[in-house]
Amino acid sequence: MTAASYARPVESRPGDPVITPAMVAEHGITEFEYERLLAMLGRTPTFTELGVVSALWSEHCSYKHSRPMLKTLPTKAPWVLQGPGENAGVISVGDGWAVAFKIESHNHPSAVEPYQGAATGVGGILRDVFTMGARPIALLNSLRFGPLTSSRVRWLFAGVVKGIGDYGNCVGVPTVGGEVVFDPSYEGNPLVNAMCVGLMRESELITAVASGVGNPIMAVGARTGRDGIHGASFASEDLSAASEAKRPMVQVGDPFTEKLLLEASLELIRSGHIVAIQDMGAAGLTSSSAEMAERGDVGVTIDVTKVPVREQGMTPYEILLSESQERMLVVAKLGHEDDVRAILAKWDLEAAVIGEVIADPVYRVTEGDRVVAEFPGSRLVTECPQYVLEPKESEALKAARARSAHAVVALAEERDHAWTLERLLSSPTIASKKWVWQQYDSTVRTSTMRGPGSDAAVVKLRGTDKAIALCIDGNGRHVALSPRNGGRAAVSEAARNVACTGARPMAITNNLNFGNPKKPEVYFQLSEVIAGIGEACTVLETPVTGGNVSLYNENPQGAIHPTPTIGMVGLIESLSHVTPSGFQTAGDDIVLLGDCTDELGASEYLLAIHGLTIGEPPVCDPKRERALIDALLESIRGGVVCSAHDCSDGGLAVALSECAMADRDRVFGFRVDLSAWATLPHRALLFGEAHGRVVVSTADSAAVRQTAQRHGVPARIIGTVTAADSGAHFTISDDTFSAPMDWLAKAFHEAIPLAMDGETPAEHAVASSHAPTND
Amino acid sequence: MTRFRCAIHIVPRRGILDPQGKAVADALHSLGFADVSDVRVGRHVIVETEATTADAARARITAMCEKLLANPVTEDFEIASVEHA
Amino acid sequence: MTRFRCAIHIVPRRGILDPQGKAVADALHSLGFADVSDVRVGRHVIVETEATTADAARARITAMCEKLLANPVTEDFEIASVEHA
Amino acid sequence: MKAGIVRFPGSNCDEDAFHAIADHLGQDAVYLWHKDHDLQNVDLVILPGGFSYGDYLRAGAIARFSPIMQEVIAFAKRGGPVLGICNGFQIACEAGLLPGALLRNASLRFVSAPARLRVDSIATRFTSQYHIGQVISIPVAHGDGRFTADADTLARLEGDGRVVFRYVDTDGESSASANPNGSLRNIAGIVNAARNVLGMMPHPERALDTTLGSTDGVPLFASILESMLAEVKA
Ligand SMILES: Nc1ncnc2c1ncn2[C@@H]1O[C@H](COP(=O)(O)OP(=O)(O)O)[C@@H](O)[C@H]1O
Ligand SMILES: [Mg+2]
Repeated sequence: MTAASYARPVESRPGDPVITPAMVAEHGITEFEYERLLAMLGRTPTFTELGVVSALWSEHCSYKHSRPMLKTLPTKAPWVLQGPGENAGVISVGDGWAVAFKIESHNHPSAVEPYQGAATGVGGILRDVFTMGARPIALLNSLRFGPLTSSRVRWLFAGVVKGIGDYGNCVGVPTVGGEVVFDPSYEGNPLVNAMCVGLMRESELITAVASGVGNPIMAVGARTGRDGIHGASFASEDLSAASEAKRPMVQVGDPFTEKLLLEASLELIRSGHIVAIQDMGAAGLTSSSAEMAERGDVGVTIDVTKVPVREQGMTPYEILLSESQERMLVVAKLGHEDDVRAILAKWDLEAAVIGEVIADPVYRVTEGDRVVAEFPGSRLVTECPQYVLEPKESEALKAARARSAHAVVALAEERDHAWTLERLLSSPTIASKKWVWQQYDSTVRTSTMRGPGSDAAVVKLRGTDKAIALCIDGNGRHVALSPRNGGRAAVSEAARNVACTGARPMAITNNLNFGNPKKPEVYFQLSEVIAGIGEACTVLETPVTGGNVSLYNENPQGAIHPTPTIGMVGLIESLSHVTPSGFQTAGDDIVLLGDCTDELGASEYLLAIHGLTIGEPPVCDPKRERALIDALLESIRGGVVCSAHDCSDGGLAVALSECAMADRDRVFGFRVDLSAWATLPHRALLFGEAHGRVVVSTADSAAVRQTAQRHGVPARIIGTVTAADSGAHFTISDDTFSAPMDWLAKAFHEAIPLAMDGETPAEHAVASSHAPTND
Repeated sequence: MTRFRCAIHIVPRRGILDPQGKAVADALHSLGFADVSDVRVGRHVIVETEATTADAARARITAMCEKLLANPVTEDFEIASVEHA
Repeated sequence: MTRFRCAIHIVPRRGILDPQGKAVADALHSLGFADVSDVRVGRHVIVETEATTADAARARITAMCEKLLANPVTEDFEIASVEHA
Repeated sequence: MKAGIVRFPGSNCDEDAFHAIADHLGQDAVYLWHKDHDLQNVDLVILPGGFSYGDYLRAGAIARFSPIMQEVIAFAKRGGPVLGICNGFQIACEAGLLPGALLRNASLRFVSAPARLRVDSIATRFTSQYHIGQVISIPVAHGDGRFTADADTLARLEGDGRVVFRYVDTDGESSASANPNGSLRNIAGIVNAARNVLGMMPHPERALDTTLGSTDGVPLFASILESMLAEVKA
């Protein structure tokens, strides 16, 4: 077949539409890009070729606006086994064990069909991890929505949560953590980022690099249908009427088939019958085959008539661009095809030879004997233009940052700080997310030592005395008001969170959720954030092993806050180091590591109480964070830390309250004296979000303070843990206030259930009443 | 006003993956029902509502389907019957 | 052998709590469909199968329902239609 | 003792069950593949949690027809002990090994949380090591856990003391607020008339390790082992 199709010229198929400028534009290809395409081909592309290029040169697959900046990120460390460029990053955790992890976004699909959009997002990230040879052992997710006062937002929220839960629960991978933030900037563009973590023996690592001329290329798993055609380019456009029109192309997930594919893929990888495997994710067969060929610097030829399809009469264009879920592309060893088929058959799945690796450097697609697309080798991937634009900071955001937080006039009620504290605890962004994670199976696989609700999740590595700590963090509000600092802060907060559980931060994956990069203001945010992430990762020695970029998260009303989400993996050397975030024993001292400042800008306080996103965000200094983490870990390993919880949204007052009543079955009280900072504005002291702070409870405060001093970290005893009935008690010299714990706990634990009460549980049926068009 | 019992069929749109239908078809085959060529699983919704006439009831039901009962992204609906309850 | 398209209704047995029906009824009320008095949600299954006659097809479908499609403890089924496909 | 853990394609608590038997109980454990007919002379069969065949139609509806289940059903009829956990409970009901059915949670939401249970029968080979009325904490994680049966069946279950576990509140009362899924009579677990098949929605295999929280599942596995040893002696 190959030999035959060699000589043949590329033909367009009977019935293919003729290429017009309008059609080129409709495929999201600019005139400049089209010129490059013509130059590369030396002729007009066929309709099929146009489709292929539109997918591969889409933002999602080509990273054309971000790749140059991403290249600046630190990616190396002795423990990094696989950095960016593969389906997932991989680090060594010792004893021959390795951890694979990756984050991926499904923002645009979830905005249109929250249940299926979120579900298929989880499916995609699971495949990215098990195609590396790792068994998925944990899932996390990072979500952003508008305010819950909107019925459409409640529908999106309920649907996304159910979609994530139903998929992960069925596959049997525990969802152990994540974050949910509610902010007006996400009203039209919810964010759904999913992270998966897998475990493997170092020796089992496999990559998606095609090799071995003559080796067969096989399509494995579910059949190909007309799902999500152009999903990739869809994810690269502003959400608009245009994408509304693409709704029928939404993909439907099948978690049961995913579970079969997971078991079959791991068995395949261990069997030695294959040389490479990759999931058919965004842009399906096209991107998986082209990327594999490019990585291996070989040619491939694929015959679309050999691809198992779900529907009759599918065109090459459709087969190449279909985003049907639960499919894999495999390069098998020549002669091992039947062994591959046998393994798939054991799991009731199909495998079909659809092409082969060839010597001449071309990417060729045939329909039987007709050549319908042919590109000069890896240039199909490499020729995609990379754009470097002129960054320019938004004047509006500059002005917002310039406004003084201290000039904001306090409400009358605020004279009682307890009122403010209660309001903050019931703000959905701060309030308990139990309503969410009760729908996630977090304990399957019996390895979850700390699940949702902890600063970071802790999953033990069976057969060792070790555990890994996992979290996702990213504060878009801080980033919007100061992008570079915000990039540093996102990484630092993630590192702080894993350290609070007793883990050494090891490496990150990241998801960059931004607006339209062609706008200089957005491009500025992107470049600054990436620089900030790089700075923090260098100082904290947590290299970037991978990630994902989601751009064009905007609608006619405007763009989202620039939102990098950082997925952090930390290593706990001994199970005895695992540390809870909540108070453990009445009578323990409460020590604050780090210092309080008058930084109130960009705080949740300003948003929740005054509806403002203004001011200079707290400055994040990675060197100080590094010292804090080192001091904290030394104390934890010394066995003198009973609990550790970092200060973030809502500041010190909220952090203390969470330590006391985050576990509603085990509520404590506390009595603190903050007079040492009496000169600071009390709002800033109580609710400011200064970085580099951790609330520790301990029976040996002397040891904790000595260790901190040795690392040059401020450490002060601020009070004691008490019994629940004595309530929360604050003293700032002559300014004192207190609150009953059950009142604070009610605010914290019931805010989201109340907001969602009466919301019809998201069957996919109960959908369209809230669809954008009807809003 | 009279009361009508209305039956609605909501089925996955052609071309959209129907994992439930696929699972049932596979099961029927393994149970020996080899003649089964295709299965699709949707929802059968029975709504009892007051209306002045059958046509009025039908119109209301159509509105309910468009606003709530059927997912316009993935499903088609059909009003199977409108009868006096 | 000819091909038949058969439609089956599987509904929760009366007296058994139907939370889905209740949720949909509540949602309809909150959307202003005040006239709705009752909602039941069941499954609508479409099976395409080969058979010699319509009666033969009907017999096969009944067997499928009894064996697999409906749960005798909690559900009732009804063959709504058997048509040439 | 040798325990067989049935492995359906969509089982996902099979490894946890294996781990419970092999590592916590120190007994032999083998997997029983759903396409096989060989029970490998096991003394105990565990139907683990998961989504057997996707469970899109009805939890357990398809699993009951698998080759291995024909052997498990025969094994149970011979009096062999069978423990059905979560999806295993659903399958046991569909297969007619236990009465009733497990329907969609009344909340229509999946529920994953530690559940407080009261042990209402210790006259079973699975619960002899608890004491009657003991309140224990064991995780639940399911979307279809609402136990339902007709009035006669319920009366029989209660009358014969076959309701083994019930969802209860902090005072040990089977209140509505303590019921995570809307099960009739707050029923969390039952045995068959011959008392050799136990079905329960909570996951005892997830409650065996202090570092993971509760160890209240330990007596259940200890009871099984004890009853085996007793049989061997007799
Ligand atoms: N923000 C980022 N930082 C570092 N690497 C990234 C980032 N975004 C994407 N990458 C890398 O680019 C490669 C392609 O991205 P990926 O999301 O895997 O494509 P796809 O969505 O097709 O799976 C991956 O190796 C990924 O790790
Ligand atoms: Mg990928």
